[in-house]
This record gives sequence, C-alpha cells and structure tokens, in this order.
Amino acid sequence: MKARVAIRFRTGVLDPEARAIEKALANLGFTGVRGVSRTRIIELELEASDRDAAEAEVRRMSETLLANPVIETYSVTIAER
Amino acid sequence: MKARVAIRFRTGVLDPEARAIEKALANLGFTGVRGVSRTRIIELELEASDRDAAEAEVRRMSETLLANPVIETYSVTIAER
Amino acid sequence: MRAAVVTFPGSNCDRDLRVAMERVFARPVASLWHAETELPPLDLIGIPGGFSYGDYLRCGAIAARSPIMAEIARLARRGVAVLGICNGFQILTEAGLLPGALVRNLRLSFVCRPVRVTVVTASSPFTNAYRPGRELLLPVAHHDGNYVLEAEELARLEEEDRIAFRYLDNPNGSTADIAGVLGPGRNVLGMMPHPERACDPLHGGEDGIALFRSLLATLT
Amino acid sequence: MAIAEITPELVAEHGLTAEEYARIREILGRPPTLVELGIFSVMWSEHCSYKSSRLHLRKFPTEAPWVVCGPGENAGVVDIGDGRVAVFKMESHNHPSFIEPYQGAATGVGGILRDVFTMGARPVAVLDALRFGAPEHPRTRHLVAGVVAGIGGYGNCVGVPTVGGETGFHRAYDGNILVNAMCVGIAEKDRVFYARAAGVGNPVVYVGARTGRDGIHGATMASAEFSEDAEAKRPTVQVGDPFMEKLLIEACLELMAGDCIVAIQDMGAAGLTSSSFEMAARGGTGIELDLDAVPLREANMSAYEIMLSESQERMLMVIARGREEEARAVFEKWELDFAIVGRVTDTGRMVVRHRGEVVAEVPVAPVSGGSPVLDRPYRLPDPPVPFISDDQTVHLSPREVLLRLLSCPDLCSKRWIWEQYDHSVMADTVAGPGGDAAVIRVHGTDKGLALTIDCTPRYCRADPRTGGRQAVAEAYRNLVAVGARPLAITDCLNFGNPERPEIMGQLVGCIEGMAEACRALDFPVVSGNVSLYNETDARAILPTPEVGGLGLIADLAKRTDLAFDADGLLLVLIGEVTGWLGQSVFQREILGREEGAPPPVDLVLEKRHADFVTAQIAAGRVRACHDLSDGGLAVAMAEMCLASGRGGRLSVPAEAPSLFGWLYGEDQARYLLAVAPEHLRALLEEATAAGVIAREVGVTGGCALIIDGQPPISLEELRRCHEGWLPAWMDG
Ligand SMILES: Nc1ncnc2c1ncn2[C@@H]1O[C@H](COP(=O)(O)OP(=O)(O)O)[C@@H](O)[C@H]1O
Ligand SMILES: [Mg+2]
Repeated sequence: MKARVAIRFRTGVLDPEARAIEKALANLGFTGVRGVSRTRIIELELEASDRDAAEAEVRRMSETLLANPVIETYSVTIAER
Repeated sequence: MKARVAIRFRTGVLDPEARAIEKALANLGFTGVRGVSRTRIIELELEASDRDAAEAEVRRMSETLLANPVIETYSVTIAER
Repeated sequence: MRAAVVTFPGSNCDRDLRVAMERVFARPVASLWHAETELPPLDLIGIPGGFSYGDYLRCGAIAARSPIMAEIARLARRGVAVLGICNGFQILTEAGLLPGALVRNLRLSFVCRPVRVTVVTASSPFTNAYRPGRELLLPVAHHDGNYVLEAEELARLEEEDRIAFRYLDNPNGSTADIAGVLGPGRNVLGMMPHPERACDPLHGGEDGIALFRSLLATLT
Repeated sequence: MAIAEITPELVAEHGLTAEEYARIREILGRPPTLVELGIFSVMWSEHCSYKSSRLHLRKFPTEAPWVVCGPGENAGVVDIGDGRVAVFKMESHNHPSFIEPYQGAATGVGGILRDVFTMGARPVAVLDALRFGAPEHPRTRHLVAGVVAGIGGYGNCVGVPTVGGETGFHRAYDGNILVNAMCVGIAEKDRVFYARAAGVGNPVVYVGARTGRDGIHGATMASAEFSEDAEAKRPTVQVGDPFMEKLLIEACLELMAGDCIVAIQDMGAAGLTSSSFEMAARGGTGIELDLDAVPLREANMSAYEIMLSESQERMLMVIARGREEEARAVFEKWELDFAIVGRVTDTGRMVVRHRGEVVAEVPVAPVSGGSPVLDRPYRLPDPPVPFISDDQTVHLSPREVLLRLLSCPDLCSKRWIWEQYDHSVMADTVAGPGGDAAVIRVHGTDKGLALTIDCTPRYCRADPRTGGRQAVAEAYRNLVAVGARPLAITDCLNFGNPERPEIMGQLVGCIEGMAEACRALDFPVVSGNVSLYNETDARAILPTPEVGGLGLIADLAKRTDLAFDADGLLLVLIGEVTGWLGQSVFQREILGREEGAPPPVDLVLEKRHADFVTAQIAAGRVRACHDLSDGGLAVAMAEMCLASGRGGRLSVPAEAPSLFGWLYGEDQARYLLAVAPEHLRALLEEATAAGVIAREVGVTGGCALIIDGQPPISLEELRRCHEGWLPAWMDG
C-alpha cells in the first residue's frame, strides 16, 4: 500500500526558509507574493492488511520519527494500489 | 490566487535522505517499508488576473528559484480561492 | 569521575570533546559506540557535535531514536550528567530530554565564529565554577541552532532558572537569545556553542575550561 | 563479445580523434566494443591522461630529501618528522560547479578528501581557491552562494576544517568559474597506502555508495569546451553524500590500522574504469571485473553505465586473500556496502564481465599509460613593456584610494565566505582563515602545518613565466610569514583550450616559471591537477595556476601572525621598492586599466628575504609579520591594523619613487614586520650584513591608520570598508 505523510510547521513556529523564499521572490521581481509556506511530503510503500491498518502504522511512524510534535504537525493519506 | 508547487528529485538522482529515513524506520521496527521518496511543497498566494496567468507566473518562479532544474522536477497547481 | 563520549555515525566532534575532557579531568574518557546498549557505570555522558546520520530528516532526529539514547535517557532520569553540544543539543531535544527544538538559522547559512555568551545560572553541575553574568567567548559552528520553544515553556525555563547561557550577539535567531538550557533535573545540559573548542590557548581560548572543571568538582 | 557498430560519429561523440581511434584498433587488433570505446574515451580524455600537459609537467622539480612520494600517486607525501607525513593534493571541480554550484563544489571537496584518505592519512584541513565572474554578471551571485554553501555543506558534515583559500572575481570567469579544493592529511610514515594492485588471486573489493547513473561522461565533459548548450549536459552532475564519506573515512582508516589492504584507490573521475585501470597499471598486473557484483542504485544499468558512472563516495581495494571477512566486518560496522567485484590476475589485461558475457577485454598498459603524449604548438606572448604611471593622473587622495582598494571585490574581506565553513572542528586550528597562511597543529604535538593557496592570474596573463614564478613565490612568502619552513607544493593548473597556441603558451610559460621558482626555493611539486578547456565560446579564463603550499612550524610557540600585539612597535619593510604599478590592483581599480608588465620576480631575492625573515622570527624579534601582495604596502598595513584592532602610522619617505607607487605598488619579495624598538638595531644590522634592504616605515598604536600627511582613517571606517562589500553585494 502507498502512503503519504505531509509534515508542516505548527502555526506560530516561524519558518525562516519560507520567509527567505518570499524575500527572494520579491527581489527577483515577483511582487505581490504572500503567505509562502512549506510542507514536506514523505511517500512510502508498506505492507498492510487494509487501509485502516496502514493508516495506523503510518501514524505511528510519523509520531515516533517522521514529525517532531514540538514544532510540526502531520497528516497521513493512504492511496491504495 | 493560491498556488502550490511540488518539487521532487529527477529519477536517478541520489537522495541519501530518503534512504536514511527508510533505514531508520527499519531500525525502529517498521519492517517492510520500501520506496521512500520525498517531495517539497511550496504554497503561496499571488495576484493574477486568471488561472493561466497565475500558472505561468508560478512556473517562472519555479524555474528561476524554487526548483533546481538540474536535479529536480516540479509541478504547479493553482487552487482558486 | 567516570566519563564517556558517544559516537554516532556522523558524529565529528567526539574526539575533540574527549580530548578536552581528558585534559581537564586528567584521566581517560571512554568512547561509547552508538550500537552499545549496556553502558558501564558513568557519572557523565557527552553527546558530541557533528552530523549524526547526516542530519537527514531533521538534525539529531535519527540519533535520538537509537537504542543507546533510550539507555541514556534512563541514566539521565537517575541523575547521571548528560552534556549535549551542538548536534548533541539537537539530539537531546529530539529525544525529549530537553524542551524546544532547533531549526535552521535565521539567516539560513551555516555560521562558524566565536560568539559572546553570558553565564545565566551558576547553579548546575556544568556551570558552578562560573560567576553568573560572566561573559565568555565560545565558538559556534552550526546550521540549525535557532532554538524555538513555546511561550509557556520559556516562562517555565526562566522561572526554574534553567537557562544556562545566553548569546550577547545572537548568531542564529534563537528565542530569548538562549544558547544553552538545563533539563528539569539540572543534570542535562544542551548548548550550541562548543566549550570543547575553548580549552586551549592555541585554539579557541580557554573560556570553556570552567565548564569541565565544574563537572569535575561536582561529580567526583 | 557484442560488437556494437562503432561509427565515426560515435567515436567523435566520445571525444576521440580519428588517429586515436586508429590507435585503439591497433591495440585491440579489432574494433572496440561500446564499453571499450567508453573506457578509452575516459582514460584518454584530457582529464585522465594529461595528454596536452604531460610533456611540460616533467619540467617540475619533484624531489627533496623530505619528499616521500611525489606526483603519480593519489596525493603527494612529505616527511614532517616524528615518524609522520603530510599527504596533500589540490583538484579542480570547475565545470560541474558552473552547471550545479552546490553539488559541483560539494563533490569537489568529497573527491579531494578521498584522494587523501585513500593514502592512509586522516584529512585535517581543506582549502579552496575560487574564481568567479564579474560581480555585475547576472549569474555570479547565484554561483557564489551555491559554491560556498556546497563547500561548507560537504566539509562541515565530514568534520574536516576548511581553513583557508582564495577568492577572486574577474569577467574572464563569467562563463567558467574555477572551484579548486585542496586537502591535507596526516599519516604515520610507515603506514602510507598506495594504489598498486598486487598478488594474483587477491580479491578486488568495492566499498561505499551504490553505483547510479551519476555523471556518466563527466570526465569527457571536463575536457570539452563549453558552449551555450551546456544546459543539455545537466543530467551528468553528481550528487554527493558527505555522511557516507564520513563513514568511508572512518571505516577505511579503521581497516588501514591492520594489514589486510594491499592496494586502495578512490573512484574519482571515470569511476570504476579509472580506479581499476590505475591500480592494475601501477602494479603491472591485470584485473578481472564482474559487474554483476557491483552494488547498484538503479536496476537495469548497462555495463557501459556501470564502468563509466561517477557516483560519489566509492572506493576500490585489493584485499589480501583470506582476509575478506575481516574487511567486511569493518565496513558492515559502518553500515557500508561491501562487495567482491573481481580479482587480480597476472595477464596484464582488464577483463570485464557482465551478465555472462565478456563486455571488454583490453591490455592495461596501453590504455593507462599509452594515451598519446601531445606536443601541442605554443606561442608565448610578447614580453609586455613596463607601465609608467604618473601620480598627477590620479584624482583621489591616498586615503580614498586605500578605502576603495580595501572594499574592492578582490581585496575585501572574505569573512562572509569562511564563516560558512567550520574552520575550528578537530580543535587543532591554530590560525584559521584571515591570515597569510592557515596553521593546523599536528594533533598531540607542538608542531604545526602552515597552508596557503596563491595565484595572481592577471600577472600570468600579462607574462606567464613571471606569473608562474610569482604564484610559487607568494605561496612561499605566506608560509614564511607565519614562521613556517616551506616544504612542498601541490598545484591546480586552470587554463583554456590547449589546442590554441596562445593558450598552450600560457600553460607552458606558467609551468616553466613555476618550475624555476620551485627549483630556486627548494620547494618541489609533489602533486597536482590540470584543468583545461576552461572557455566558453572561445573566451578563455585568465591563466590560473593555483599553488597550494605546505610548510612546517617546528614549535608553535614561535609562530607569527599579522596582528601586532602592542602599541609602539616599529614597522620594518623588508625588500626593494620600485613602486611597480603595472598589473597592480591599484592600476585596475583606480586607473581602470589592466596593462603593462607584472612586477618581476627575482628568485634570489625571494630566497634571501625569506631566509632573513625566518631567522628574525627564530631569533624572537618579530612580533607580527605579513607578506606584501595585492595592493602593496598600504593594504598590507591596513590588514595588519584590522587583524590587531590597533592603528599605526605609515611614513612616506622623501626618496619614495612616487606616492602611489610607494603605497600601492606590488614589488615582490617583500614583508612588513613589527619589531620592538629594542630589537630594531640588531635587525637592521643583520639585514645589512645579509644584503637585505630593510627600513623602518612606521609605528603601531592608536585607533586609526595614518598615512603621513593624510587625515587618519579610523579602524571602524577601515573595517566597514573591508567587511562591508561582500555581504552587501550578496544581499543584493
Ligand atoms: N574561499 C575562501 N575560503 C577560505 N578562506 C578564504 C577564502 N578566500 C579567502 N580566504 C582567506 O582570506 C584571507 C585573505 O585572502 P588573500 O587576500 O587571498 O590572502 P593572501 O593575499 O595573503 O594570499 C586568507 O586568510 C584566506 O585564507
Ligand atoms: Mg598573504
């Protein structure tokens, strides 16, 4: 089964890279760009009996390793195939 | 208008980080995880007269700044709102 | 004083830390390979700087979840002193032994330079040989030293006097200029500056020596 | 054996000439297979075979009693006493860095580190020489940012300090930047490893990263002139993994502590091909390779791709038979791939098998050492006439000139760059970037290695021979200035297309000049690298023979640096002053001209002055020392003031040839010393006795730099000018 974890900074945590992108875009003449935010996606394949089992497993992966709950939130999507 | 750029490595480009994640998951007991891959998502808001104009603009941003065309490919989605 | 320094794949300040400790402690310091899970009796564990596991995913994330860290966490709860420097600090926050997290420097680039820091609290086994308020010159060398934590956590750290060091010229954007913090039991210290690179008049000055002297005096 | 159709187009695409192809057919006695064609193409590329330069490189002196191993191995080796050796080399990664600055520069550092630890040395320092296009060029800023981040990203992660280098800007590099990296390591003298395959039946072992389709044909790319379609060559960039490199260093050094390695060689340009051929050629043996055993990153790679891949962080070793498991255990501990991919034979032939077929079978010697040695026609430029300047044409005050020079791209502080490099990891950096030479303590001793990289390309263009001499002389001076005894150099010769006689003339002239200086100064060449075809659409770079010098400081307590540690010290200028402004930074930045002859390099004077300064340092009379180079006396003085946080006064003697010549002329063989007043007499007397021109030119103290007759320049203003330009421009 294929799964996809989307990880982003919690609101309130300043993302210096997003700010830098915004600034760099402005310097390059792309004016009027606002609200830049970044999300990291990790896709993986796993063996699981069904979607729910897969989702539970990927949630555990996210909580134990993939995301840092102090600064990040995550969401999981399972794409059967 | 809101836009979303998804950036990933071209096929064949070494992604040591993805491999490290796969290995770390295995060490943590998540066996059977394969094919880990990563995508960076950048979301932003811009002013544009219509979807096509927005898309063209975001493509230019991607080519000049957001993606590294030598080793990455990108795709753009415009979500009107 | 029974001290050891952990080596993870990708650690690169392990030797430096051991050399500095041995110089001040005047006795051998053990090396612990990350795969070891049964540790000898110890008074002090050093987690060195470097790029453990390439710092892939997040700095310190993979090392923090390695088996040896579970053991170190257990020892830390029992009062063993744990000193995490640079990547070691990142590992300790990722392992939940210290609050907050370390993210990319505000200016985004790696920064290597001597910085001025002040000693905020002298009440810890790491800092009791310093006078509070003393200004030190210590090298930093990191890409992800921007310490972030929530307002309540910050208030708690301040209330419990757990901020060990503050930058005078903040090189990375850290919240409240924090350069080093203590764990709740005051026996765990994480700091971005490198005291082990400041124990030698020929290299980096000598302002880091008192940190190791504090440990020597307290732990033996 | 599958015989692909080898068309003339295919041969040309592989960068081989018709004559070379005829030679290949003669060697094989038949047409080559595609794999064989690929092998010849990379092995006979300029990059691997040095075919245009080999004839002239022989002119370098390469021996001295302290040289343990000169050119020909992965890196040069010199004795530093106490049973230890320093192992060092410099290499270019110019083309890849232009295409993808971060990865190109990063993998350049990775490659040079491997050249050094391959020989059993622990890398202890990296230096980098960078040449970018004009700051106004639209790509320059992006290239600077990427290259600097890439060098830092790799070196910092591996944990080897980057302690020095050079950075210059000139429009001649707009389309071809230079990224040269130098690495220095330390080994036990009796535990140096060489790359000579030996012992029939011994297994050939592959360790490190898996093989992917990275940089296939990188070696031929590095030998071909760029054109506007460089973009199309993009997929050939390699991506580095410094974490893997760190593991490789530790694993290799751990295994090298034992005795099961017979030979070891990193897989650099042309990957498995060049590493296997070089090991076999040096050992006079043959090798059988089984490509099915090579760890692959991607499925379905062809034999051609596997042989030519330039995936990074890979090594090839010959292990003593029966010791395979011992070696495997070490690599498994470090979680690295380990595979037996072949064995050593006595046939003198390379036999490559893939999927049950022999895909290549070629004699080793003619491929490895048999590439054509070319005697390309060359033309030396006419000797330039000296430039005569007239102070009246300058409408700026000496003070304004100084501030201009200190903030120009070439002379401004490069702090913005080197603060992104970890220069203090390993805790043995005694002097990091910012001085004449970096100083690294030999771990656990009171000795130090002094390291520098130098070249003045504008001198080389005006007069290659003088430029070649000057590059070596400046490196020598920079080592002497920190109290070191210069031992040897490595070099990286960056030039344009050698098929053009005037470019070939630059190469030959520079080599001959360097060789003369090396001989006169007893400063041999022990390793190096040549990078040709640095041109885009027939516009060549400035001839840039970078010289990496290494010296030894016997007692670190006796080293010097450029900071004066007290007020009231007397400044003594060593060397002759003619006020030479031809090809000076002053001429370019203030007069807007780049012309005339560069300052002559008198090697006898260089040696005499260096010996004198060395003796004065040894006698404990020198409180600060700086060599004079770009920008001359006033710039050197300003740099000393900035380094010490103290001001000083610089006098302009009545007999000065011209005011600007005195202050900004670039006469060679000069040093500026700070001396306590009580030592002045002895120093001057010894100078006279030694036939050295030495004169008092100023005094330290205060918080401003004062040039006689000019309003003072505060240290803050000096600092603002010196430190301001680069960060402001990068913020752009
Ligand atoms: N790319 C770089 N990397 C590291 N250090 C650099 C770099 N460029 C310049 N430096 C440092 O800046 C200082 C000044 O450089 P330079 O003017 O070339 O010195 P010099 O004229 O004495 O050779 C030196 O200490 C040098 O090591
Ligand atoms: Mg110099």
